Amino acid sequence: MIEYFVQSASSYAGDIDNLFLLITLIIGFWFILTFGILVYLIIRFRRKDGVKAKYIAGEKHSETKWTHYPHYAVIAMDVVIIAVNILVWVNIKQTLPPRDNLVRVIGQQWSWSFIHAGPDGELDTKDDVSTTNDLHLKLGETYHFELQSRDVLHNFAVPAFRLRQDAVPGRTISGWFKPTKTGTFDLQCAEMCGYGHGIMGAAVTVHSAESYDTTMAQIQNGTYESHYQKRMGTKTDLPSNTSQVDDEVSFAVLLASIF
Amino acid sequence: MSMHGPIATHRSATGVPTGRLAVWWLLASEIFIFGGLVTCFVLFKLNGTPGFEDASLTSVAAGAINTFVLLTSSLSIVLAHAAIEKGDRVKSFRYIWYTIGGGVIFLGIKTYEYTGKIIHGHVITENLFWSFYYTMTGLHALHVIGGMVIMALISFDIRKGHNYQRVELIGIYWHFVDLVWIFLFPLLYIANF
Amino acid sequence: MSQAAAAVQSDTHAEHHEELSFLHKYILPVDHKIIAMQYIFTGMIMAIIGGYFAYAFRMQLAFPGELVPLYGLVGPGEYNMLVTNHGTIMIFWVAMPVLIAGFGNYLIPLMIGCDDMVFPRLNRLSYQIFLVSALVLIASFFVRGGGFGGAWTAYPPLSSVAEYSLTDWGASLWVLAVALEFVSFLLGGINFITTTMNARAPGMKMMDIPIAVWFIVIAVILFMASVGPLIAGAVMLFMDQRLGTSFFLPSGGGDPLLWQHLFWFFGHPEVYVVLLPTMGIVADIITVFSRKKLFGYRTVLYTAFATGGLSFVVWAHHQFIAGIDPRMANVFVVTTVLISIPLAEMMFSYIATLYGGSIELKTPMLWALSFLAAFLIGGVTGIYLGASAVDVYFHDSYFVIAHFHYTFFPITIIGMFAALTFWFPKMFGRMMNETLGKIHFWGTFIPFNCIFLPLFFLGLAGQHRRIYNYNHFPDLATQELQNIRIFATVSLVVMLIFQLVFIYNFFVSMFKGEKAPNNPWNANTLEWSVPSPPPHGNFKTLPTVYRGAYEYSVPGRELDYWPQNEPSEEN
Amino acid sequence: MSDAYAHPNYVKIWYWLLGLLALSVVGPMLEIPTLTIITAFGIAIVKSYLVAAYFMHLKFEKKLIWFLLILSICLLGVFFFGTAPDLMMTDGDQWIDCIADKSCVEQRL
Repeated sequence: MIEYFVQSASSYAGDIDNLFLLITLIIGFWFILTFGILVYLIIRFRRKDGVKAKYIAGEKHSETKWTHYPHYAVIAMDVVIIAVNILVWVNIKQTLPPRDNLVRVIGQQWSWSFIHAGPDGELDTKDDVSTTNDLHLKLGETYHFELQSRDVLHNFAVPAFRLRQDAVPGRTISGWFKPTKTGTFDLQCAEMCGYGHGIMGAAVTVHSAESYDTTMAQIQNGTYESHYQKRMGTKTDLPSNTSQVDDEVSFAVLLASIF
Repeated sequence: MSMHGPIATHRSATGVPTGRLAVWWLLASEIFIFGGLVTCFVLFKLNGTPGFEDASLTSVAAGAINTFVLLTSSLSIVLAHAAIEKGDRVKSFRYIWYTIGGGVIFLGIKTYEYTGKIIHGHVITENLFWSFYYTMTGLHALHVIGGMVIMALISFDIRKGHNYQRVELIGIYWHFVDLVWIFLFPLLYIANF
Repeated sequence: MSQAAAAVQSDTHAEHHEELSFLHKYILPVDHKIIAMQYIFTGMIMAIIGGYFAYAFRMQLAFPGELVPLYGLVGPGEYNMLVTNHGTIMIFWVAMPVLIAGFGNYLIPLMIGCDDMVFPRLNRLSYQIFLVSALVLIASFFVRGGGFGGAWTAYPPLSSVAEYSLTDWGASLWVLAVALEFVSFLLGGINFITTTMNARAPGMKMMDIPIAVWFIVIAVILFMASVGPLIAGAVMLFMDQRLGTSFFLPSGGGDPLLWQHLFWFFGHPEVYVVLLPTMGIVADIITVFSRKKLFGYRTVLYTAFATGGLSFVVWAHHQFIAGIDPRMANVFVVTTVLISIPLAEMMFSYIATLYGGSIELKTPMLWALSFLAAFLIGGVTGIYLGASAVDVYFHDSYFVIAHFHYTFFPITIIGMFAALTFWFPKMFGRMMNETLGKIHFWGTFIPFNCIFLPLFFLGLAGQHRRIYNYNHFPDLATQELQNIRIFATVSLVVMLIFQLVFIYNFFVSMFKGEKAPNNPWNANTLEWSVPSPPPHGNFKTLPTVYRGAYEYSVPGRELDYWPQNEPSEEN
Repeated sequence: MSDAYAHPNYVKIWYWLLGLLALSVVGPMLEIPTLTIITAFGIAIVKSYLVAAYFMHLKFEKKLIWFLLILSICLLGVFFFGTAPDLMMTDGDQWIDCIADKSCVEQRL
């Protein structure tokens, strides 16, 4: 269901989407059931002259079973959700699989800096490649990230990767992801970080191996053209003002856009 | 005792008089305020945050004397309560003022301590230990001052012969202030491990 | 107690004191009903401010960069200030004063059958502190640098360092206002609890207390038990801002996460603090309008206890990805998902109450039922966010916004309208206009869904919160998503316009409405046994209670209601 | 509103408290860390029990009040253990002061 709105471009995006779907099925069932009963009862027991309401205290077992049995079913489904959720969570946040590559992500008011580990796969060595607002990744490699913040809280969020992690000043937070689709995706700061929070974006580009190497070479010899700038350049005049928004947006179109 | 205020005030479905029940609830919420601060302090201390070794710079003697002063003032306010229950207004009035005197001595020693620390450069921003030191003792001192003011008001009230039960209420509050100090004393003065 | 107050109140209750001057009756009242009105009206004025803020920033989102009619240009800093203070106002200055302080003050003494709160002057003081806190908050919008813009959660270091937030005094006044507000509700809360514990009418056993009173008291207890650490935290934050300490600054050895824990240790119980009063009010309304005994009074009560207890061990689900220990997250997932159990049981009991009833869809009943329906959506979508792995995707996205507006809007706005329309005859002695009431209901409820249902889909599309203009994020700047934003904004404007109907109805009915009898809805609880509006001192003779609050349609009785204070006939 | 309970001998309690105070001051002088903790906090707990039970008359109070106070302290315990895993993990060494660091100030709008 999430893929319909956002591409899934990392190895664990599917897990999260499936968990989302599972929960949707479970709570959808409960929601429709409960809502249906609510509406049914309201219609069925509307006031009629001469019909007196029943006197039910809801204290006897024969009465309480109507709320208790569904309630046990809720518990059972809760257990399912918890179990599946913990499996997914342990996989994506709690354990770090062996890494192929490393990147340091630094948030500051209001831009992102990325330090790519370079060919040796270690940070703080001579072959590190630093960029601003442009993260370059190689397809299919398991990345570890070291997340830091220079000032306030930021949040390193890439919706296409289903990745979100707060950057907390004073500590380095590690995590991992594995891009599975080439292309350029939005990187957001998803934690309130002050005046410029609304512009604190960056571009994540997932390359095939050759294209990655060319880009890295370009960055190092100075001929690189920022992907983020390019992306922003083409988008600056999208529905930024009302004149661009179709004046005749019909109600049907609006509804259609929702579903 | 004369009946004023709404009838509601004089009901007691729990068996605990309303005033006392309210004071206990107030203290329960105070436990959370001081408890929150103490919890944060302990968390930082156990974490080995730099600066907490400065606990050795606080004067154990001053802290101990202050503990003594507060314990003694607690005794005098509870004696004031015992006296007023026997109807001895004069004695109770005197004991309340002993307690206020204890509060004054406490604040005096506190001021002396603060001055000494600030002269030696241990201001509130020096490190986290001193931030906690001034915040916790400062908040405590505010409670002491508040208690003293209320006590003075009550003392004149009972000399005129009404609201005797309030001696017990302010007493319970004062003991709580004492209790907080009993915990602040080892935290800030003794436990410099 | 001062001589004046003593003189006024020491005489017997049969004689009332109509000679109170305007000043003492309305400006410095000790009467719980007048204080309740003060809270409710202050809350409603703040709701208008909060709604106006919502209008301004929604307009900016729908038409970025355009002048907002009646507001002006919304820049990034202003946008932050608007969302921050919208959240703060709606929770602390609307939900809390109206639902807890307002209706708590009004209902507790009337429903438990006593003449006033146990500490009337403490009650007045807590309102005055509350008023000061509201004024301090409003003042914070006008200081240099503007109002605080660091989100209502005020995470440091953004909130604690002026160089980061760029709102030096705005942030400090915000913290001050919130702290004052907490103190006010602490004092008020002590009053509520002791009143209910000690001042119940003779014969009123624990299980005869109306659910509304029970739930307000449980909410207040939750508030008192959770707010202490945050008051300590607010002191620390204020010192960080003004004295330069570093409780929350890593450079000085502090920790920003500490504030998050302090805040959410309060912040999560706070959700139930505002939820429970509405739940209680709704219980009273649905029993009256379906002429049914509440299904499983004890069960409902115990589920509230369970919810309250559990609410203290779930707070870190707001911080799953905030850099906390991932292993702790598992513990909090379990507790968070478990909290659905008592709430589901409570919901089932409410719905079961309708079974076999004789449902009359008067305006208060419509509000109460719509609360159940809307809160159901809010409740079930909470499961997504309680599951940590899904929260990785949804944290700080519009899904969260949609979820908590589906809880807070029903709680605050729908709950407020339900209670106001239900007790309006008692408060002002006149009936509200039913037709206008229903127009207002549908004009609020339908646009409400149109505002917030689309936001779930924006959240699914990965749209994050608190962004003044999505054009900076190419994936989010598509025309389809923009259409959704415009749709939500237009719905909001429609909803706001329909509130004029309510304001008109409210004030016209207050002065020109049909005179209300003592018990217009044929309800059981004690407040309906006194004249509308109740006189100072409430009861001519203080009542004695003979039975529970929900004895509707008792077999063998001619009337389908049985007031709590009516002696049984067989004696 | 006089409650019918006998007043305990307050002065005797006070002697006990002073004795414990002396112990808690002397204890740390032996410079054994474990003993310091025991004397400092163990005695604080005993002292607070004495004050609460006798001076505050908790011993003669309804069980309700005990319940209230113990519940408060338990909730603080919950807060402590929920928060401890996070605050105990602080690094603190990756911190760069942005206000001092000119390069990121320039980045601002």
